[in-house]
Amino acid sequence: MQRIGVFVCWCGSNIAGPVDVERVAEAMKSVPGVVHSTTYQYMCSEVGQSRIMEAIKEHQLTGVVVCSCSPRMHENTFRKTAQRAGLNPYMVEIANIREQCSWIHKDKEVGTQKAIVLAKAAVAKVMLNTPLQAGTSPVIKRALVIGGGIAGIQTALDIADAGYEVDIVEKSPTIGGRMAQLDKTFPTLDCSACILTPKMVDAAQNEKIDIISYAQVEKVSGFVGNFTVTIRKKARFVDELKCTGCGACMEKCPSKKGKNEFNMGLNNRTAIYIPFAQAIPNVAVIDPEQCLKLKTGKCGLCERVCSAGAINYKQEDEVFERQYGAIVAATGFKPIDLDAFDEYGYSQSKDVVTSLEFERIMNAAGPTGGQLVRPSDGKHPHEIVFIQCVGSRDTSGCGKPYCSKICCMYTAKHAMLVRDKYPDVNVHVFYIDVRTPGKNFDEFYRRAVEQYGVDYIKGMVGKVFPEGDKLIVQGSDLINGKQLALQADMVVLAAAIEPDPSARKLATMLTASMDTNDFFTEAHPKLRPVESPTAGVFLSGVCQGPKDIPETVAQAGAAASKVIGLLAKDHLVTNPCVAQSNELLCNGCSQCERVCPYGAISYVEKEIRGPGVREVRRVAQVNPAVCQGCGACTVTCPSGAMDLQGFSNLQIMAEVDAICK
Amino acid sequence: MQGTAQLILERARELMQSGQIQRVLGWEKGEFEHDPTPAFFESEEELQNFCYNDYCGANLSKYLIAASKLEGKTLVCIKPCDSYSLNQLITEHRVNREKVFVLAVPCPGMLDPVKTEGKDLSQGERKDYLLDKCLCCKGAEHKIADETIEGPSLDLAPEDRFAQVRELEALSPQERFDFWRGELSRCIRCNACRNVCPACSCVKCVFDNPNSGVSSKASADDFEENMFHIIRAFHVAGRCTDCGECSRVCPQRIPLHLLNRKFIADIDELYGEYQAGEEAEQRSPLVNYQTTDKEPSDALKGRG
Amino acid sequence: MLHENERDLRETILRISAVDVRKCMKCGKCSGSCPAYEQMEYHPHQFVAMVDNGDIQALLDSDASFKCLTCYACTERCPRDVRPARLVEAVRLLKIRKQGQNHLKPDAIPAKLEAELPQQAIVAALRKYSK
Amino acid sequence: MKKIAENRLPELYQALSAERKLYLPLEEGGVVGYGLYSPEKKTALTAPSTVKSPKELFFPQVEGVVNFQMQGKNIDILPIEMPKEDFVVMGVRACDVRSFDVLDRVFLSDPVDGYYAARREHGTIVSLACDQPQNSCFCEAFGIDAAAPAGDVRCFIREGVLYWQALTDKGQALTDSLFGLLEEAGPAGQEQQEAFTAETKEKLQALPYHGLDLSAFTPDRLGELFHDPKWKKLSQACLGCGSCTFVCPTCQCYDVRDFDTGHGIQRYRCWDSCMYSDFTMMAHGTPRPTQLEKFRQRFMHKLVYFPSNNEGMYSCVGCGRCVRKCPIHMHIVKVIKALGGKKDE
Amino acid sequence: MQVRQDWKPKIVAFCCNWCSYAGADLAGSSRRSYPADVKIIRVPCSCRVNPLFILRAFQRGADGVIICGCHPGDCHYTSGNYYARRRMTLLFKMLEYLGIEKGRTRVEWVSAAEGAKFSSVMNDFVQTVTALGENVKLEDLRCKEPLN
Repeated sequence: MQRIGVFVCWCGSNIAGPVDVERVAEAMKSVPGVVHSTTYQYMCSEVGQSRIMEAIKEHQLTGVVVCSCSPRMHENTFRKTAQRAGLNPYMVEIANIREQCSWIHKDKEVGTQKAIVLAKAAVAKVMLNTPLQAGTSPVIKRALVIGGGIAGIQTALDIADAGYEVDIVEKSPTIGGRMAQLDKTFPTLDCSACILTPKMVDAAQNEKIDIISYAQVEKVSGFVGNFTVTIRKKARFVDELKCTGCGACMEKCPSKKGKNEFNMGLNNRTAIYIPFAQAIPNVAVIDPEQCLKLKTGKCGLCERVCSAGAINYKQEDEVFERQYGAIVAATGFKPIDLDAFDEYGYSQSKDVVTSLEFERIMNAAGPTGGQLVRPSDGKHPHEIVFIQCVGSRDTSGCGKPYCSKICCMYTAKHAMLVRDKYPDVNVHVFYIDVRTPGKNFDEFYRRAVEQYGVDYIKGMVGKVFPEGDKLIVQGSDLINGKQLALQADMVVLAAAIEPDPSARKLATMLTASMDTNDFFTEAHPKLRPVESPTAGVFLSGVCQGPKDIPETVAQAGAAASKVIGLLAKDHLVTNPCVAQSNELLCNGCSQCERVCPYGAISYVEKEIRGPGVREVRRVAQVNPAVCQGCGACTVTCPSGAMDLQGFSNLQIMAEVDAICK
Repeated sequence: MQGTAQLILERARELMQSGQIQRVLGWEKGEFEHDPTPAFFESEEELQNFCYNDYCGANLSKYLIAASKLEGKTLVCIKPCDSYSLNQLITEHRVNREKVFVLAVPCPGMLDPVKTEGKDLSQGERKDYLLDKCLCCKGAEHKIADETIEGPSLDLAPEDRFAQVRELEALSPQERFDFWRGELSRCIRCNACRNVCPACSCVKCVFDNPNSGVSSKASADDFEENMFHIIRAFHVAGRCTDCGECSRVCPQRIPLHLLNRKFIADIDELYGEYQAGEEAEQRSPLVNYQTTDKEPSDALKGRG
Repeated sequence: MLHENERDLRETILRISAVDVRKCMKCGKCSGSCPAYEQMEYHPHQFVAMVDNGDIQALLDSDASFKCLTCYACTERCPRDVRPARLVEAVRLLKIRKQGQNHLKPDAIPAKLEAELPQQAIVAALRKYSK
Repeated sequence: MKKIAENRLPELYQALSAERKLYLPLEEGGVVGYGLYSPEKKTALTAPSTVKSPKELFFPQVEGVVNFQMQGKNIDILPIEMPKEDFVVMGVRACDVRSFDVLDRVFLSDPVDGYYAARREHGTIVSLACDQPQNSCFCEAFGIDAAAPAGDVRCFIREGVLYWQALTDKGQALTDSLFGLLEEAGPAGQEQQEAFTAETKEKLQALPYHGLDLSAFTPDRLGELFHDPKWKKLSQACLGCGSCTFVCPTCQCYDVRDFDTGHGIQRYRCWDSCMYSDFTMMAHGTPRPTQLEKFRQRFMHKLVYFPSNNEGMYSCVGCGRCVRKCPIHMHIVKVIKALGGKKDE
Repeated sequence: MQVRQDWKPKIVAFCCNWCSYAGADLAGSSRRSYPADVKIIRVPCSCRVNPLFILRAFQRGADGVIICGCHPGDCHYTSGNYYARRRMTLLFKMLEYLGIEKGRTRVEWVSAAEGAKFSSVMNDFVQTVTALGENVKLEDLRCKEPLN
């Protein structure tokens, strides 16, 4: 039988003014289960708390109800008070008779009556409370960063800098990501490679960082602090430890028809290749689709020229497991496919390129050696038209409904760079809106217009079609009320960006949620923007939403700091108010698993023993370290097997009963 | 029907002989034509009592929960409408697909012994004697099958299964209240609706569990009658395949399916057409959401 | 504030066309795509804006709606699924539904006939320009 | 013997219900059940059967036993008054009349069930002979004469006339209270009765279950029947619902439950079914863990245990309700035939 | 029906801990009053509210039940209120179908900053329920206060 003590706080005159606290305390004395009921001016004060502690000891209380301010204010205070007196902290309930009563009801009789009802409801609940223990779970002090672009690199560097080990899993043969492909960066126009490659080198040289390139995450199990991840490292057919990156193999390789991914397929590469000069790891990789030796068994030239003896045609995929305390998704983006936008002639003319292709064309290490020439005939262009919002802000179903955010700025950058290097080239930009919210962004855009004479045209292009060796760009100029038909030598499309397709699969493995555009969702859009709702999973870079480099780096650092905060703990203290499955009642139907936003529920085949029962059943298990206690599962469960500790079905119904009495 | 039964039987015998299946779940001959009983047949000898006739309306899929725990495979005779329930049970992991050999059997519409009692069936149309659930037949297609027995199917344009729901919705609140009070007050809480329901597969029902806080063995008053049926319908909402067994077995002939169909109609209207059991591994609308879902206040707008 | 008559006309156009003009983000792609741009007094994007503004009478007074080729390029290309061609069509319908307002009268056909004009075009034109 | 024209029955109902409550078969929602008479109700006196038996009028499905009133920390015990209202049940068929013999053996033997006893005392049973037995009927197997039911008053209807004959003092008292409404039937009544009996007998003999043999169910074969392997097959399709139990006129098991009203406790009893998973649930579990044991219990009780303790009286009256209502058509007749056949082997 | 002159409705308000309960606190601290007939039960999230609780409240004598949660998109648990929205929509429509007055149940989204909204929602709800009068369609007579 429970022995409940009720402590009614005056809160000075805050409560005692509009509520007759003595009458409340008196009324509670006749409630079954209540063995002690008293009042005090300030329950939360030192003296008030010690009165509670004394009463717990003197009356051997098993539960405490404090009638006071909102539990959001002092629930923790009184829980600690109870704990100091040797009572389980979860045997405390608060009746909110200030915010919900004394502060809103002026009539003393009304306020007093309501306070009594609220106190009775709290007693009814605490009668059914059970002592709860906050559990702990150990934290493995190692982080995994998935994706080796600038987001992943920055996150890894920051985590390593704090002294924790971190692995980067990158699916391509080198880290660097999209930023490595860029020529210059806005709004400062510093060279992308110049600022990125030192970071890549830092990451490679940092002994806390292990770069696992040409690899993919295959499976994730476990939970915050204790993930087990299966990683598949694809066969490179080159021994990473032996290869010196000298490039002799590339010179001799007879198969030269592979599309150069780094240059967006604008030129070709050999079957054995190093993606680019500053690749990290600077190790060759054989493309098995192109390699004659692997395809036909005949060739082996690279093996012969490799003085390090690094070539190994028999290499196989390597699959291994590692343990991590935290996982960061930094899977980045890609430009969308332009199949649905054929009006822009992308498939009809080589001289219609995407902005990312244009980056490569402008880049000194690119396919044209940095010379601005038309891909079709290598001629110098005189008229270039840029088209913005290609597939962005598109709700017709062909493109993406969101703004890709970076296009306005990089288009201004491209326009400016062209005009700067080739003043003879006329540059036109079709835009819907120019969006430049960012430090020095609008100044940058205005500079393109005012200083560099870029022709910004408010309107969209309806179609682009080749005519002779020119491209006709037909679009509207809304400001001048004209339909234009420009003759252009090149057209550059600011294609929308979308999350990398690998993210969807990863989200499933991580039980991390995604929005309808396949961007990872945050735990809270404002307050927890770098955490996924799944505990222990963090978000870095464009995988969470479109952003530019400074934003990405900032978010990468923020994600790192969240990871560091997690790894700094030896144990995680878990909230004991979590869901619990009664295995005797569980049907194993998986409905609860489907609504759990945290992936806290898993299923096991288990021998169930109960009165008259002994059989193997599929039953739900809640991982208390992962569950956040929302209770979505409890309502989904028709048999009532799933219940929430601290807010159990019976507790809530007891409150309902007490209130409605 | 005779022919179909023969085809089923032959196939079942073959599969049993070849050891591919351990037992057959079908219907056993009764005393009369109209009273076959669902039964497991463990041997060829037992199969002599197998029958498949016009009165095999019972949905066998729920028995597979028990059969999943037995050694070896069970061949089950599944009519088109039963196949939805089976898919749903597989989705919910209540039936182990590996343990089941689904023999899809054709259904010409099943007869209601109450309607045929004392009648000369050669008089009137077959439609007049069909089980109510067959009048809203979901079609001749099986949604799950390992093997299909061909045979005659129901040649009847199905009635609009929501017509009665709409009729009720058109009444005034007091008329609706009176209608349901009249119907539910006949409930004797025999639990036949619950126990036959393939979606009501809980190892222990909340209403049987003294620790649930809501258990009750008999409906002591109007409230408990309402409570039982509202909660039962809610618990199967999004999972109910509209197999119609609840109303078929109700000894008091309470149109319980009209509760389930209300949920189905609302789900279809608010969250998009959804047929539970259409295929395995579907996500029920109650464990799903769209950020653009209608607000309750908007969904409830309209007549008082 | 729109005049009552203007509001009615606007509602009529919106009802006939079933177009949500508020979806337009004023990018101009419709007019950028329009092959009849030069012939039309008002261009597709203006149809959207003018309907939104309730400026229907001007559209009705203009022959722009008859210059539209109904090629649906605007509708096809619109990134916001606004379907300007349906507005043009709605304006046209509103015009020709009025008594005696047929744009193409049967009597006028013989004069317009050319040897190479396919029969179908005449039928189509009658359908499009007349009640 | 008295008589009244069938078309004057409303007058009879009015008269019967004037002084006391009258229960008789009513039709509601397409089904027939015993209900409280009032003129606007749709009576169905001649319906062949009711879904539930008249048992519930003497042993209701839910019945308060005692109340506890809580005031603060005080608890008051408020006993529930015994039923003391007179009532008449009309239209009870022979099988259902017999069911009261069975129930009496349970509830009126020591310790006497006060609630049941009070209702028996205050209730008068007016029976009605069968003229249209159903295919599912088999009362004959229990020696019941469908044409001549027992009860306080016995009625039969033939050629548009209801004949009324008091069989007990209570019945006579009721008859006397209807002074003026009933006419003397005279010797014609006797003739009509004989004709009626002959007709019914003929119909009974044509029933499919005519000649159902119960001779295998004897106390000495308890062990043999209990261990019969056929139970497994018979029970395997059973859904474990209570429809057979709740329509049965002789099932008498109940559960006692407490309901917390928020102001106290209402203790009540309600029908229970041995088919239910929580029947006789105890701390260690249930003594009949699977449906096989539960199923067997129901039929062994009706056919073996009860007669063993009650001079051979079966606790089944052959009303056929379970035969009609079992969702899976597994019922007592199938059980009797399956197990009863054994003695010849 | 016995109508008491001084009849006041009993209202149960389920409030999620993160938004609506905080909104109620704000209503309190900004002294925005609402009738004392409203009594709040704190739940972690609107998705914790089981239809059983709502029926239970009516059984025990409540005349109206209101569920308050975070605005869609703002759920502390990301998706809880979306599930609650579907469940409650369907449940309320079912109650309406059974002839229960639909004004007795309501869902409102109240953020932690909307103290004023909390108070006005409660005022409005109490008014609506008061106009509907006592809940008789879903009452359990056994739970009525003993009249002695």
